[in-house]
Amino acid sequence: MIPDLGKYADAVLSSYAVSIVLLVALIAFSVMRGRKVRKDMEKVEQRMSRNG
Amino acid sequence: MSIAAKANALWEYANPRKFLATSERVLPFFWITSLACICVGLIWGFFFTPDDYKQGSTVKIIYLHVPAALMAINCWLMMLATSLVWLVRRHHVSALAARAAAPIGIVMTLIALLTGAIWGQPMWGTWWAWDPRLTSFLILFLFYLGYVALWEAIEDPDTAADLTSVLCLVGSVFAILSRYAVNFWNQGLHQGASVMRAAAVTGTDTEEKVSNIFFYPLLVCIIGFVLLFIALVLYRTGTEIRARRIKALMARERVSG
Amino acid sequence: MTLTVSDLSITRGGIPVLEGLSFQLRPGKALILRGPNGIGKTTLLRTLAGLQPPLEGTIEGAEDQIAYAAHSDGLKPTLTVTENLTFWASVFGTSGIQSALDAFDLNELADRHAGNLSAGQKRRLGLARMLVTGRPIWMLDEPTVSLDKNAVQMFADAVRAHLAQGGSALIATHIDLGLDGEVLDVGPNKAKPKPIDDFDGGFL
Amino acid sequence: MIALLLRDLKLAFRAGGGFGLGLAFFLIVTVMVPFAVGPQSSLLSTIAPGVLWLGALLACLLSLDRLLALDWEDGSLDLLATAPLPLESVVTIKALAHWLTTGLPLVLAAPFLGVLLNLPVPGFFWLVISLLIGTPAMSVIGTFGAALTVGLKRGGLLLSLLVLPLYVPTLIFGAEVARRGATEMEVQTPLLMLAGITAATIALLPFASAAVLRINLR
Repeated sequence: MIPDLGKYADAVLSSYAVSIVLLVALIAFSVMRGRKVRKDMEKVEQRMSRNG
Repeated sequence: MSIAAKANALWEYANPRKFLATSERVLPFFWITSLACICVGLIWGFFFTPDDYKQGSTVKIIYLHVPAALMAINCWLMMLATSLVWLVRRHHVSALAARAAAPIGIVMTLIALLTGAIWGQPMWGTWWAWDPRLTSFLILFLFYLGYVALWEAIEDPDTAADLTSVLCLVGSVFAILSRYAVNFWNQGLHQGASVMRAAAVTGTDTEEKVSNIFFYPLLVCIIGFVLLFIALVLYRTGTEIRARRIKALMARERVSG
Repeated sequence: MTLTVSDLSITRGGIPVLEGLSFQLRPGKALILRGPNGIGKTTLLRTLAGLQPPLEGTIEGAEDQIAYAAHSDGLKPTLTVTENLTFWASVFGTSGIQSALDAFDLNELADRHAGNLSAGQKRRLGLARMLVTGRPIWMLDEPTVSLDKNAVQMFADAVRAHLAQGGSALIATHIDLGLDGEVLDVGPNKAKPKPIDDFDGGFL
Repeated sequence: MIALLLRDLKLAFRAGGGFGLGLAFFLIVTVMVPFAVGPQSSLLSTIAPGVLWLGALLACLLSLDRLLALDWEDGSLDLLATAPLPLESVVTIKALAHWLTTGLPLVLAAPFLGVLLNLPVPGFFWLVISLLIGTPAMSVIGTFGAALTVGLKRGGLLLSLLVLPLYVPTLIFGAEVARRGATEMEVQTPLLMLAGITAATIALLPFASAAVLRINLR
């Protein structure tokens, strides 16, 4: 499955792991904050329209 | 449509409501194509390219390192452009886009630095060398940190947008100065940015080329990173717009209540 | 020089606070701003002084006419009374601080450090600072805070003297100073929020 | 304009003005270095130009948060901003006063501290020259940073974070001049670059500082 990376396997695999973890973390963080802010905005908007 | 009319139509997206509606529509496309490109590019590069005769299998790191480095710089350029638009035309979406982009730039810079260090260990025999290119990225990283910290520190959103925009302009000039200073200070180990050079693409430059076999998957990865960057900026700008709206609504509630 | 404000709207932190404000301030008159805390009196003074741009409306006759004093008095405690005044006089390109020293009865204190003055004396020095700028329109933000009854009286006298010489003053304060002029209650000019489904309005 | 300069100098020299603090910091940092790296004189003389440059830079940084904050707190800046004096001149004068009270004393003290660190004899001249040319840029850049953070309550740390990356080119070229001078190498190129950066920042950065200050005064 994994191609023979020779003596540099550690370097290659760890750089892929680090990069993918960072990218996934960035996306996950963005989406989580996005969802939360979207929900908060709807809440505030509803409260505002109820109170005039 | 004439060019002027097209340009006018472009400014329409500075309307937050229109921006949100449009970005909502196009975002799925960007998410899917970007992830597809990155997956294809990385799998192609990882599984189906040979090892370099000099660098061995570490050559596979360029599929992450080069796109991340490109985006790290282009992200700053985008922030510079949107900061200018904010200072000149006062479109809030523009300032918020710059704010949304900065953390992406931080992550891209970090990926470029980390993969560079991991690659440098077997190649140069050291994790870190004060090579001009590496040093410049480290300085760029510091600029990003300062920029984000300034956004976080200021409460009034318009003041924050103004001050960070000026900082982005001044910072750009000093970043370029630092690049020259660092080049002068240490001539460096890093190979030139050979990827985008025409000679590398046509394969005539045998000295420092990234040959075609590595170039095509790399190109796919770069396209994927660009698309991912666009998707993230659109999505995060939307988040910033909503956060800004919450702030405005709350402030208004306080004033009227 | 008459200060004319017409249909002025101002913002604080991006939120409109006062709207449709119109008034005139003639030489020799005082205008007292009154209104609850947080209504935007300070913002109004800063806008008139040119420190921040108005949202809408026009301000005429303000250019280079205004001396603005915020809550704090802008004095350096390690400089003497004379040094403090001489500095502001030369920044504003006026000559002679003697008349200011005379007007506010500061001659005896001239060589004292500003840090050693009592609160009332400091306030007088702060007003003397307004005088040496040579600007006719004084804008004072809560000038009587931390003053006792006597000092308030002295302050009112000082402003009255300024008005008598053809100057004018715009004062945000809660207490009655017995000055010749009008009272502007800024409460009714409070901005009404725009309808909340107006998305862009929320951004202004 | 001269009045503002004289007032700032007076304020700095009177009690509590903070004059000499930067100088004392410079001295202490320099004295601490041998404790950290060891007393070998050959090592010390190699790193002396860089250490002295870094010490001067940090001493400069230390006094930046007082540069505009005091005038901001007591409302002097409000009145200055409405004065006939353009704000660009105000920030330039402020930077000049900072340089005269912090930068210049550092330049004059550097040779004495160079003795402590075994700086090679030919290095003294170029150390003083490079600091003399480089410190004005540090004051001007620092004024920009101070103007950016003037309204903030916890501005001190942020100020360092913002200003230090902007100091990089000056530090690189300045320390390079001092280092090359110490080893009797050609210094012309970095010296010209250093002078160029200083000239350009003095000419252009006050406009940015004034713009930023205006935004903060709003």
